[in-house]
Amino acid sequence: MTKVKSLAELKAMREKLQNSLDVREKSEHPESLVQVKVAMATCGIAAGAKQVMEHMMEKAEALKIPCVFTQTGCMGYCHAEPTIEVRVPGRDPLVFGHVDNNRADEILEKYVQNNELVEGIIPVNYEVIDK
Amino acid sequence: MSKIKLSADKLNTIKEICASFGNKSGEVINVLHQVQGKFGYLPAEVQEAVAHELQMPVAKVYGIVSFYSFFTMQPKGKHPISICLGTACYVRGAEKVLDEFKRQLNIPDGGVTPDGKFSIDTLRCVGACGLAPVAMIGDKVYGRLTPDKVKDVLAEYAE
Amino acid sequence: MVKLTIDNKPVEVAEGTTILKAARQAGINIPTLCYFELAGMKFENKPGGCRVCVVEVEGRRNLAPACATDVMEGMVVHTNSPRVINARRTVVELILSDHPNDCLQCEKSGDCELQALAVKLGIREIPFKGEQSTYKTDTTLSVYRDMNKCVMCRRCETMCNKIQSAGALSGVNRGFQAVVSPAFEQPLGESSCINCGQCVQVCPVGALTLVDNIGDVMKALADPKKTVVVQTAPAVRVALGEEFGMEPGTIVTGNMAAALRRMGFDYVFDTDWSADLTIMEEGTELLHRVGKVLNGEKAVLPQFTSCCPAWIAFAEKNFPDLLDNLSTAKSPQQMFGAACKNYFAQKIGVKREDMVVVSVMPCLAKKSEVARDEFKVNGDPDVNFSISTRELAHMIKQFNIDINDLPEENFDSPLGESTGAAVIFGATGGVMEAALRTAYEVQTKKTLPRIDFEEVRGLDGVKTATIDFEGLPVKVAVCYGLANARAMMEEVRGGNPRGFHFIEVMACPGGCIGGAGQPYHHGNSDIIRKRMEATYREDAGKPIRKSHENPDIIAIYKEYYGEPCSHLSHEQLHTTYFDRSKKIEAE
Amino acid sequence: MAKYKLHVLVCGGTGCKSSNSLQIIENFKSLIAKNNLQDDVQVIKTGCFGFCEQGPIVKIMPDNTFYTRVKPEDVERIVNEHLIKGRKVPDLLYTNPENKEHVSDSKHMDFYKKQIRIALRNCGFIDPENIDECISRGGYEALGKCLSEMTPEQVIAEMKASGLRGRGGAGFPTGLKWELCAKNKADQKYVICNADEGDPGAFMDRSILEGDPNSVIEAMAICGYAIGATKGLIYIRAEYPLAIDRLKIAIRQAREYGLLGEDILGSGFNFDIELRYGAGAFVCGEETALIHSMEGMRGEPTLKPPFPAVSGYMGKPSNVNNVETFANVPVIITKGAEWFNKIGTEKSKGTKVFALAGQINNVGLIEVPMGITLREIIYEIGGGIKGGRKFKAVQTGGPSGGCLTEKHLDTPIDYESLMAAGSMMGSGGMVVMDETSCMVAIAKFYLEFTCEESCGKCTPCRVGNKRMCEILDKITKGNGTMKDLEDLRNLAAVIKDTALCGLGQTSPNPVLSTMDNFMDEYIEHVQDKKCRAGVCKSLMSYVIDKEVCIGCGKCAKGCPADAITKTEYIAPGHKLPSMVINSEKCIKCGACISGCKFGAISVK
Repeated sequence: MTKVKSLAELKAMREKLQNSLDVREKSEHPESLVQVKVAMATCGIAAGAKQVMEHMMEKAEALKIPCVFTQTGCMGYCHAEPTIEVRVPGRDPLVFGHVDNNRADEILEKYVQNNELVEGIIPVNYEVIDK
Repeated sequence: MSKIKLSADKLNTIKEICASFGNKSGEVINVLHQVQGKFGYLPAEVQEAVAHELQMPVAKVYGIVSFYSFFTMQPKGKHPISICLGTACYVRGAEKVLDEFKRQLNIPDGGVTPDGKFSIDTLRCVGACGLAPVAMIGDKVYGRLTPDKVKDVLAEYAE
Repeated sequence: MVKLTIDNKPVEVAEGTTILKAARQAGINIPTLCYFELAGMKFENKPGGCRVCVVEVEGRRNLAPACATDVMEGMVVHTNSPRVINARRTVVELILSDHPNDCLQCEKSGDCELQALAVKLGIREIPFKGEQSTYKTDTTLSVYRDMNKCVMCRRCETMCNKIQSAGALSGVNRGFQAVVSPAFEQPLGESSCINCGQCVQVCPVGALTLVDNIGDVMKALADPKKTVVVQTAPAVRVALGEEFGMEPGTIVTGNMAAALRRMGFDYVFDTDWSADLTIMEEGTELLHRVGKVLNGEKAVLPQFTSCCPAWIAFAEKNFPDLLDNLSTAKSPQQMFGAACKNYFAQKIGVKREDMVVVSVMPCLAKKSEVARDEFKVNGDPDVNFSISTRELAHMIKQFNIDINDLPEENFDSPLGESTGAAVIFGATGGVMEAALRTAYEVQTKKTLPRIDFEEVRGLDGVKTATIDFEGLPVKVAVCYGLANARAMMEEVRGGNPRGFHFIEVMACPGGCIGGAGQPYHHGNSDIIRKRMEATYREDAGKPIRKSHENPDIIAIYKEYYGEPCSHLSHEQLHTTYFDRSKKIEAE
Repeated sequence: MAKYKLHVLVCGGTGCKSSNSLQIIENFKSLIAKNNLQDDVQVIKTGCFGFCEQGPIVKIMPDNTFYTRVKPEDVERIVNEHLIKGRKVPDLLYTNPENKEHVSDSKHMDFYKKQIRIALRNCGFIDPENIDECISRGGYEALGKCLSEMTPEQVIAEMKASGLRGRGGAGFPTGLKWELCAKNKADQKYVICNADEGDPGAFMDRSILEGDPNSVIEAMAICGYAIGATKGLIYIRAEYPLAIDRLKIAIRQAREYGLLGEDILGSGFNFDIELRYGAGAFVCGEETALIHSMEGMRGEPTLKPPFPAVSGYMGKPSNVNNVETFANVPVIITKGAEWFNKIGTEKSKGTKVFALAGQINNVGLIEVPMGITLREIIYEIGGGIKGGRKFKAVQTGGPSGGCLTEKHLDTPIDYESLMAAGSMMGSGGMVVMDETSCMVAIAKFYLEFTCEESCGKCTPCRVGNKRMCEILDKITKGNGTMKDLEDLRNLAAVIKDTALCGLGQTSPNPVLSTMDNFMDEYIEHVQDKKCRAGVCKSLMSYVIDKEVCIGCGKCAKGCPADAITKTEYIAPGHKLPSMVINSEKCIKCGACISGCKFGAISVK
């Protein structure tokens, strides 16, 4: 290991390392972040949910949107997979269906950043996922 | 001239350990930790040898050994049983567990079974209070013990 | 200076003074138990453990130990408030609750600091009943231990380790089981103890006492077949009076001789006589060694004195490689025994086995010395029994003799005549000074220009000097306390860089006058100082002050030994030493 | 670097480790590899989560799933369901003891709700054996800030302003302690970390060292910078092998990064740390005793003054703080005294870690703000009394503390209020007792501890505590008198007033506080020869209800003392004669009661 020679170097090192703890750091206070739940049951994975989730994570990072991504079981919208639930602090959660990479970008850029409506919202028929 | 006899092996081990601490008398506690780690206990002749190497009175070495409960002059059993009598364990019935161990093995607290297999000691808090009452056999921790579990625990060590 | 109030008295003392000392300056004596100090002699035991000296300091949450709490500006101290008295009483009651109530039989009775405390506090019952310690008693030839009486003041431990560096005793175990003991709680005799007995001298209670040989002496006195000879050591005469209410430093040589005679000793002789003999032998030995070196031959230097048996035991146990540095001359006690049972017994026609030699010593180690095999002929010891100054006082009291009423009498002849040089053997530096007086004159064949060697006197633990032997600088050192001796030995082991020729070692603080067999000084170093002053006063008053001028010594060489370090004197007056160190051996 | 989507945190603290958590980790790793999830899921062995009662704990992030009492064989289900399919495994989730509901998100667990984690901020969150994880949480930045932006005086001023007080016992202000040591000029000074946690029932220091050793190391270096010391020593119990290991690893890694050693962070400041091992002596928690022990002597306390700040280890100025105190330091430096100052009460700032134990549902380690009430701790965080029994007392401060009762439940906890209530903060042991605990026996339990651990140096502790213990023993055996109670009080007062060190001065607290709060129980033992809790064996007798006993004889077979025999009486409706207990022979072990299926045996 190389020695850390100054506070600045230490801080730079932290920046670099921070990613690895990101997931944990964010889950400490998820209520203040954008929470994205991806349905990752068999049907979701089959429909490409995993790939969409990865894409969305990268996009969020690029847009510098502090997001926390969790995977969840089947939400019951198998017809619309991949489905994701997005909860922006201060707004009601929305569930989007048929999410592909493009729609994922849209959700982040339009809905999350600017609170514009995006296609594909599935009417919510429950209060909270995963209670 | 009075002679104290010790096996060449043991003497060498003691010399090595003392030397690794620079033969400094201020390091005696560290030395005793390591020596006990090797031999399991600290009989008189071992303390004599440590005192000799560190050039300090053997009375002072014994003063230290007899002060700290971690040090012992008695060899322990092959499977030393330590029952925690910390507060958390105590209020959750550790005494009854201790009594049961004593009854099963027919030895007192601090005793060793005649075959040298088990010995019983008590200690204060291993810091596993969530599992109270707790006993340790060797390095293994047994938690949430009750008197009726004792027999089964001992059975694990049947040969 | 710091101003404070103690029991409503304004007191002004130097900064860094303890409450205890400040109170003493104000005439208020706060009781203590564990605290012990030999002022000016670098011995202080201040563990703050007994808690007898607690006092109330206004504004402080709990009581403060006066022995270890420094005064502060504006402090308001109460040494006798109800809270303090209750605490002090309770603490003493607690100590007594684990202490045998056998004061009547206890050797310490009347001299016991705990007993005095109980009296002072008016303890009438002990409210706390419970477990009592049950230690086995243990004895060496000098020291008797009954740890059931131990109050954990740790004075003995401090003495044994810090002052004597004997390392025989340590605090062991903990809690209620805590006690001061040799390693593994083995008998003291199997430890590194050198029987100096200083632990006994400082013990406040009867936990450490001397081995009482009064009974042996009484039996010999009662036996008509025995010729009982007594010798009294130089330091005894300046301390014995204290046991009879005299001022410390009172010289009772004549009264003592009279008392011994009244008690039935057949011959009352003086160890001072053999001290002069010792100077002749030891001084000659030194001159031989120095002479050899001056001639380019090999000889072991420095030479160490060999009068002190605790020191000899210490050297044998700790420095087996340096035993050749010890003078081979026996101690005055043993020279006396040898001369008495050979020369004198023959002279008066008494068979050796019908003669009993008793020594009165300021020392407890002497009790062990008499039992050494080298000092026996066919099992018969040269000195049969050694009793201490305190035992002699007890005997005199048993005989119902008040030495204040006795006339001053002389010692018997021929082993009773002595010089001032022998008298000062009792004080640290005395042997050195006596040896220098003789060695100078023998070596230079000139009369000393001044007889007092002030540079080796006084109560310092270590003193060094260079004496000019007419162009030959003789380097000497004097020390007491075996920790000081240990440092000296290590220096010698390291090549004797300061080039000493002769080193005097005494185990006890201040030399034999502070011996373990002397009346208890209870930490008052003024007592030791006064004994020392008396010693030099006695010396100054003596008509002859150099050993080689003692007519009886001159006579015995002429008549019996020939000359110092002759063949016969080697046989009778010199000895050998043994490696008694502990060796760890691999099997 | 792989970007893990899921983090599986498995507790590797002593408690969970002893219930097989290492095997759990192994199973996770192999199953994750088997399912090809190694790029998505990271398994981390962390320090203690605090919720030891429910261990071994597995926490899955980011969804904060909290699995309790996980067994190695449960891992397969967690991997298949949760990691692969995203479905939580309900029966492994923490169950709320009141409404029996599974709580899927640890944020909703009462146990964690009221906690504020400063000292424990990294425990159960990072891998303590990987300094990178600590650094990514901002570790060593406080040290960097001190070295590059603050003077030692400013560091001390910040510490003083924070109001942090020693977490090991009496609560001496930490900043002031540093200042006293800084003022003394010497060629060498020492920073000493007291990790000789000895209170039976307290294990926060161990947990911090196991879960976040780097914070303590960083704090010691900060202290070294502030007081002018270049050497640090950690005095740690030899009975804490895991903490020792983790410390060694952390020290090694810190040295490799140059965060210990020479010229730290290019500042020219040198500091390094060595370990010293305790050997089982409670009194070594007292700082002078600790120092003597480190010097290779018997751990006997000596009088203060001189304070260690003037003459400590090897006669050099030394600053001794305990683990938890140090663990607070980096946060104070990073977030500022003002931030810290806002937490807590007027005189006691910040948080305190308590080891919650005894007859309480949620045994574990908690960190709460000063000023919280005992009621909140016991009933909200602790989940109430086990088995729904009645609360009787809570013992705080270990052998130096006292027993508090119902009437103290709503007192905000801080150093002063606990002292006023006859107890003390101590190192933070908190043992909850219900009506099955006898308060006289509890007082005796603590006194026995003190007697065993007394160094024996001073009379009040060596003999006084022994006598107190003997009087208590007499009372629990039914031989006590009213005079004994009087003697006990006087003795307790004198010991408090005269003992040499903190151990002795506080040793009567358990007796005094139980006498103050439960005098009726003492009097019952003395006058009625009765122990209402059924603990004091001598005051109990076991009896068989001859009408209920069916005469099966199981009790007689199980009786170790052969005290149970057949009578000639056959109760109506029974076929066999009933059994009877010979009270002379009975050793009151209780074996018969636990063996009787018919409830025929009772204690009177």
